[in-house]
Amino acid sequence: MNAALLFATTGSVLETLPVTLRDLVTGWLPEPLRWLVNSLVGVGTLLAVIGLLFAYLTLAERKILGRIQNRPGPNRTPIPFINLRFFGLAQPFADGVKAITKEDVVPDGADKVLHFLAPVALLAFSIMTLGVIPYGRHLVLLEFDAAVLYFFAAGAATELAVFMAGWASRNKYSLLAAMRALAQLISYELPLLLSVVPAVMLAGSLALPAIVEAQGGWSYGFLPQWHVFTPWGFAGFIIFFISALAESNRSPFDLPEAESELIAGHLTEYSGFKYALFFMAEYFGMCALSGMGVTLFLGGWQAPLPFLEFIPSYVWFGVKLLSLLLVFIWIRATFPRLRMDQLTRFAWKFLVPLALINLGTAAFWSLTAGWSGPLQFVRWAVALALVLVPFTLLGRRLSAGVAPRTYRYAT
Amino acid sequence: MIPLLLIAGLTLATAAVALALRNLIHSALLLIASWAGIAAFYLWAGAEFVAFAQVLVYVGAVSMVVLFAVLLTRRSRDDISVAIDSPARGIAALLTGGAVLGVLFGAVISSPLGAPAAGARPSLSVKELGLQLMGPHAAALLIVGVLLTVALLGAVVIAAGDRTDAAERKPEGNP
Amino acid sequence: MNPELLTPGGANVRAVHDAFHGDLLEVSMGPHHPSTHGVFRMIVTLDGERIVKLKPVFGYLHRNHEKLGETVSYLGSMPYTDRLDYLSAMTNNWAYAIAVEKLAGQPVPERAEYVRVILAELTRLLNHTCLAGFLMQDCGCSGTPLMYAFREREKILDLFESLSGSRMMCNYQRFGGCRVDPTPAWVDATRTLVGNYGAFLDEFEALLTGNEIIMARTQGVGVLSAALAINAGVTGPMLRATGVASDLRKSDAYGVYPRFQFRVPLGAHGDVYDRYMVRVLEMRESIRILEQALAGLPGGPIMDPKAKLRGFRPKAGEAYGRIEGPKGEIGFYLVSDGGPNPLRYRVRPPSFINLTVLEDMCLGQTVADAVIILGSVDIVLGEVDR
Amino acid sequence: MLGSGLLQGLAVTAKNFVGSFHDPARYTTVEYPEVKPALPEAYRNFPFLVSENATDPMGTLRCVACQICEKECPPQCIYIEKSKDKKPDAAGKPQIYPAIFAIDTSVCMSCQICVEVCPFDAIKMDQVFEIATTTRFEALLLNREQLAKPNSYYHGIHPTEAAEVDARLAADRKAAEEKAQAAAAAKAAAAAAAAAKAASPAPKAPDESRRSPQGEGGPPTPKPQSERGAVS
Amino acid sequence: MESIEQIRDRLLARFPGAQLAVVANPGPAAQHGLLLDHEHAAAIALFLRDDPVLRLDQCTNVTGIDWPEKEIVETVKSSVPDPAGGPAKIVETKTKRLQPGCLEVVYHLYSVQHGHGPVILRLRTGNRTDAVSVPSLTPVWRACEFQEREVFDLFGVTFAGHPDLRRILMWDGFKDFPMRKDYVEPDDYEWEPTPHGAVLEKAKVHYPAPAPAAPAPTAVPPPAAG
Repeated sequence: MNAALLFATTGSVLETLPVTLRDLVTGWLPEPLRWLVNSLVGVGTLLAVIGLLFAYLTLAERKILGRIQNRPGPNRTPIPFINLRFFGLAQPFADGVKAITKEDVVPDGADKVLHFLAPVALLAFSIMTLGVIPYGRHLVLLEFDAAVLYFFAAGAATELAVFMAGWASRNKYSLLAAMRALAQLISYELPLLLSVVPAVMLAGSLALPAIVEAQGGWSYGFLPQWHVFTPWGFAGFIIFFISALAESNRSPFDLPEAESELIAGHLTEYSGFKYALFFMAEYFGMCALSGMGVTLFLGGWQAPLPFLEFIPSYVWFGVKLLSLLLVFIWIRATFPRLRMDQLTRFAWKFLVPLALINLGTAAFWSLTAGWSGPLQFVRWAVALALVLVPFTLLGRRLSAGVAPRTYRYAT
Repeated sequence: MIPLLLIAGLTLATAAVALALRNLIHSALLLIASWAGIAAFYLWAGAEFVAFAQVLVYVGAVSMVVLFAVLLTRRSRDDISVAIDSPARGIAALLTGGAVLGVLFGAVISSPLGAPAAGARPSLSVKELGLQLMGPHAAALLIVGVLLTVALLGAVVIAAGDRTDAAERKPEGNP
Repeated sequence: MNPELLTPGGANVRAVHDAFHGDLLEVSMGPHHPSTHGVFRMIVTLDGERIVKLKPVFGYLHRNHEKLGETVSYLGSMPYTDRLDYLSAMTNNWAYAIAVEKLAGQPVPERAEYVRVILAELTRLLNHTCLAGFLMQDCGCSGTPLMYAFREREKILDLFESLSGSRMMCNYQRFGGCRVDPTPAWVDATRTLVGNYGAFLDEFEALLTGNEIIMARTQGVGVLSAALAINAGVTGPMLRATGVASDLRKSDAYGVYPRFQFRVPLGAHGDVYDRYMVRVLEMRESIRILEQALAGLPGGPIMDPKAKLRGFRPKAGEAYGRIEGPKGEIGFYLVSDGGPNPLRYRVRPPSFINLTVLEDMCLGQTVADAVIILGSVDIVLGEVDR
Repeated sequence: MLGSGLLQGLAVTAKNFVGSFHDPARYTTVEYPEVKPALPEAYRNFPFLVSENATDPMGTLRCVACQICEKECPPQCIYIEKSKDKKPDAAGKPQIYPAIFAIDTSVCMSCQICVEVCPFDAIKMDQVFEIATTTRFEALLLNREQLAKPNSYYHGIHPTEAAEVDARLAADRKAAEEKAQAAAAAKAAAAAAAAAKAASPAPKAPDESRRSPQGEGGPPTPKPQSERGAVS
Repeated sequence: MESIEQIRDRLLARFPGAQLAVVANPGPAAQHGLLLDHEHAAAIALFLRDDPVLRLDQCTNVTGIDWPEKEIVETVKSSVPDPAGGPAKIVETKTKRLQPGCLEVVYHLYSVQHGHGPVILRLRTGNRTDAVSVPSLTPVWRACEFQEREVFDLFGVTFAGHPDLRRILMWDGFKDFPMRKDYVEPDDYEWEPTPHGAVLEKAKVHYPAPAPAAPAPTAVPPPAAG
């Protein structure tokens, strides 16, 4: 008995620790001022945590990429004054100093205002998207009723910033690359939104904390009721993940910055801190999208097993977020790049139809929620069929002329 | 009250400057800023869903259409005639502008706004909004849906038009 | 023979011009472009994404290797041949040695012939592994296949270093044999390397060959027809990828190749994927040759005792000697007037001549494809510009 | 099924990622400044002149300034000036030595042809690869003093090769001595015969003397091949 | 594969007007060449490529060779009867003959289909100064396109009928032909610490007076940039 009690007590103390800390700090303030300071503290900690995550994400990316390629990755940067060198943990700060001190070259033909505004706007919009994700049971900065719509509204505005960057550099390559980036972002926004709709439909609300609540509980005692463990949820998660890869210009879709073709895409004319801002915005976007993926499909801050409830919810959210980010890096290390026309064809002819069909599957799933006993298997079978059959058909049509070949030999 | 004036002032300012600028891209971007101003209005009024929808639709997508249109149709800088070439045209412009202003002003005055409702704003959650849309306003929603699909299909057909000559543009398979 | 094929760019250049409309964008890729394998430049004319015209520009690494050959003795040219195709020094040395031996009628002992075959096949493994790495790097993999390829390449270079003294600039072959006799320890090290090279190839193919993105990016891209390939003097894996069974190890049967059983893989479509696959299958055949050669390595002298090192003056005459290098037929045409220096010292560079059809393969493709097609031709600028 | 190739690829990279922590074959980086790479014995970088012992390098240089390496060197980076006087070499015979022996290491491509063509094993390939310098000409031009290294150093870097060279030199020296003794014995026999003949009338003395000095001259020093290997 | 003589006879039969000559190769490689005249070169090449027996469909190598004027001294031994009835005296008369130089283009042809070769074609220009044109074989084998441009670039042989005759290795503004025997390279001498051999003369030109004939290896850097 006391074990459960122990779980409950320690769990709850840790659980509400951040909130109690904050109230401790701002408790003595008058009412309106406390609201302001509370939100400022919230924003401050969020930026600090996500900033550190960005810093060590760049290091993690280079070290994991290195380890996959049988080399150590950066391990030479010493901690400044005590020049103790272990695993290159000071590397992000060295990169930061380098980015700040590097000369910021602005081409004279460039449109100064837009050239400066582009990275700032991009970073502003991607930080805005972070505000609405529920990091823990009590850790939600903005409680909007239409939080999902807010998230994608801020996300959609990043295209504007990419266009500004491409246009303001007045360079043939960056304009061409900006056009490509826009085409890619727009064509992958549709499957991204469509893959989110089933999760909202099943959870019955656009508010993210409500969606996480809907994924609580465990069926048969151990299987968590996350959306990803349902046929439509798994398909939706895969489509969401692939579109998130494309939205944040990551590996198989990093066409705009394809070094082998258009040098550095719309970033060609940026250097110094503005270049670092672009990277920061890309990583923030990546964190935001994977945070959204975790919230919608992987059960947000829900614990995977009942007896693990005592570990605080924000830890679970952190673990899931990090594992998703590692998959981002893992994919970057393995896959080559798609060509421009293949990329858009993949979006319009494969992801969008699958996402639409997935809507149907989710509708069927929610209507048949009442079935029980043997009907459960029928329900699962039909749902699985609704997911797999279109996948194989569309997959076969997509890779029509492409297949491994056998070769003949001349003796 | 002050935030209302502030947002109104900003939106009008950006829209006015957008008209005055010679650089098309700058004016397009300022136009987009004014749309964001309108979204700020909705937010101030407490209608979050509409505000986010406005940002998503206008600042996200329509802005792209405007910018692409500006880019693709730009022939050369000097063909935008700015000066009024004849006095008659100038007077005609003033007249139409005045008429439109009058109509707008009349509508604003006659609308039963009354004193700003100091009472509780109607707490409108997304769920009720959905029910309303699917309930009494379902017909309007479906009509708009059909309209959009027709527009989309039209765009595809026109784009397909380009694709046919692109097909024959592709060389007959190099040897 | 369709005469249209023969004019450079052929009919399809004109057809492409007429149908296209809109203003063309001329892009100069190189010589400092990150994906042109060295100082090579292509002036590409684009209509939107499609390539309308592609003119290669050479000469950025031109050192007039052949004039140098005329001012230095026959032996003095040997270290310079390492610097032609600096990825495969051993086969360059062998091609030069075979040409001079044909010029002077110099016999070569058994053991030297076997060692030469072993080193040539090791070079083929090394070159094709590097090519696969570079090609995937052009496709966009961020360095992973390239690093695996270079990890294996280093093992082979260590063998070359412990034999000839230098990883890439081996200067190992002499007229009438080889400079250093491989020790039994070296032969064992080679045997272990060849033993587990197959495992590396399996892992490499598991990563790349079935990968849908690579198949989508390379299949049907940069198609080259057999007739145009033969007529344009294309040799090596690029020619075999179009289905033409032409391998000098079989047709010329030089050295001791007739004693080994090995097959010659042939492609069917002549596109970038076939060129990649033909090279991978060739690596597996090279492993078979290496196993047989290591097993049958005879004793005896490594160098013909009567071979003269200095004061080597072949009688007046000329000779054209060629071998199947990793990139194609590498040959040396030597004209001697009896003096210590050759009157004319000509290198037949395979990657330079394989570039003749680069424009034909790239027409109608996109810029991203042009990068991959150039990568699949496998050029090394030291040999292209000489 | 679409995507199976991609998953296979992911499996390979995962295997390499995990492998790089425990399998040495999948972690090949040598962290250079701290860990020096193990050089194979045959490794060659720039040449150096072999001197018999470390105490008096200039005195016991094996090089006899025959300038064969200068002619045969493809990039012509060796510069030799003969000495006017002679000094005794290891076998005690007076030999010319190089007054100036400079190698321009900015031109040398370490192809070791000079080692191959040197009939006296006087020049061998070194294994020092950390040779960065601050100036373009002076520091890269190694003169005689900088090039000379003792035979013991040579045994250090190329043990088997050095052993063969020493064995061959020792054999040559022994053969030279035997020939010298044979020549001395022949000379002694000839002198005895001459003495015997002196007792009787000595008409034939002059032609014998002409032949004998050649004999006395000891083993003919290997004439530097005159033909120019490399017509410049 | 037929010997070079058989090929020549078949060609003479096929093209009666052509002047063909077998150029013997004294070396042990015994790869003899066939000298073609300019008028029939293209036709003969097309025939060699399309003839079912030979089928030389791959031109692997195109090389230029520069034969400068050579003074040939022929010593003719003739026996002159001694007017005084004594034994006939052998008299060596040396006749100096100036063999005119020419630029020669050598084509190595192989057959991929039959696997045999090489058949070597040789085309010679009139002389080394003005008549330096040779018919181009690019219309017959596309392989010659780049290689003929290289021979034009390095030797100065203009190929009549070549679709795109430009310099390929040197930059377009380059005037001379580097591979000719009488080519004088530009005087871009860069100071060398140990000039000897050919470089020594250049060093003397650039550092005439103060520096000693061969600056001592440990000499101080040059007074003025060379």
